[in-house]
Amino acid sequence: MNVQIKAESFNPADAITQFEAGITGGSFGATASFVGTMRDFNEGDTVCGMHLEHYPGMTEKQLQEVIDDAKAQWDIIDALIVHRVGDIKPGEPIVLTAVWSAHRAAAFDACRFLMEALKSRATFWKKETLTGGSERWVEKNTPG
Amino acid sequence: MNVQIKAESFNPADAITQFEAGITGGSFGATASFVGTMRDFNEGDTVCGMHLEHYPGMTEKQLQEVIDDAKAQWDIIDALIVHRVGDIKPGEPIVLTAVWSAHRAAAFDACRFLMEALKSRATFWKKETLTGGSERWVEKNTPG
Amino acid sequence: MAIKVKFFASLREQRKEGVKEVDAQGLKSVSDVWERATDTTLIPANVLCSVNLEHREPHESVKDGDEVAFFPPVTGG
Amino acid sequence: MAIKVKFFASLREQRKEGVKEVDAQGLKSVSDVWERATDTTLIPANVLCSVNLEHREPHESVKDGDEVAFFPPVTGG
Repeated sequence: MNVQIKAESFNPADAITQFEAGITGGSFGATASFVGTMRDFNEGDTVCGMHLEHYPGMTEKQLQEVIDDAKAQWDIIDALIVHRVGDIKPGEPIVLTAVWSAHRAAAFDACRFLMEALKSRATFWKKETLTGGSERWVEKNTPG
Repeated sequence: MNVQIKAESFNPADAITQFEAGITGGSFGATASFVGTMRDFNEGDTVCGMHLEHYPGMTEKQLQEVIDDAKAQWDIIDALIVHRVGDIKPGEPIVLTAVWSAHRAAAFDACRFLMEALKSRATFWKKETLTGGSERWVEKNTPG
Repeated sequence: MAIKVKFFASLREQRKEGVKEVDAQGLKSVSDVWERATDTTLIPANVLCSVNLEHREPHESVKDGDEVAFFPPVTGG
Repeated sequence: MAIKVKFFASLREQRKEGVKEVDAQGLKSVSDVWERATDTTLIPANVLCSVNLEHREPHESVKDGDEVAFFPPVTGG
């Protein structure tokens, strides 16, 4: 599956290894990947936890469209997006994007495109829990 | 170790996992990585194997300089370069570059910089074995 | 003759409701759905809309059986 | 009084030698080392040079005890 929504913590290295097992060895020369991990600080505050909400059905469809757009724009062999939902702790991975291609430029470009496109387009919403237990919805994404 | 030269096949996912274990969890929000894998074709020919030669001492020093340059240029937390030498088969990883940072732009930029810089600067030389057993030194690197 | 309405994230919390159905009778646009579902007239500027899992603007049309959703700016990744 | 000379990759194969020592007496530049080590006068345009693990140009100086290397364009990554 090119798009995977995970309700439990996932291991990006395992996700890449498993997905790559389905791609013909020797066909790709380049793999670019990106992992977004939950930090323990944001906008000057210590963050203890996060809840990630999504729109089941719509979110998966949008992520598949983002991958289709990347395939239309660059000469890539395959691509993977994994995204967490639910309760997340600092240090846990939130998102993984990975691209396999023959040459490195396409992999680098498309992997970055996947991240920027999913951040701006896909229906995910983050709520942070601060020290003391107060909660706040994240109002806008960090710039690239 | 920020720079690792491997005489035997390595697993990029394991190398990232092991290196990341030494970085404080929650401090980084972004990890960008790139893996160069040996393909089974190059310049129109089927390639059965490759030998990678390096200049022990000089190569490691150059790769460390490349990492130091990345650290001077971008706000990154840590970086890793792993590079194979010796006899390599199609489908085996040749090189891994990975960068950890607070925000994604620095990770993407620095990871790509590591790859481009090591390809142009570090003393590695590739010799390909073609079908039939004939060998040829690779004369120049593929463009980015 | 119904339209399913969904609210997400802070909007869901503020409204204390995530899913509801409204009578489709007389509803022509996304705006009309918002008015019937919330008893308020204007969709706030920072509220995004979708119809059947596709982003849509407030003036765009709806029909019986559609799923219409309202949500704040996205913050994934 | 010696300079260690190394050849790599295709250059090593062509010359059928990887490492040798040359008498440092009278050698002032990387070019001088090439001449003594190879019995040829000009460093080919596509041959790169290093002195003590740092890239150097043919006109740059050498001294007793240095390690001087000659190699083709790099093709790693």
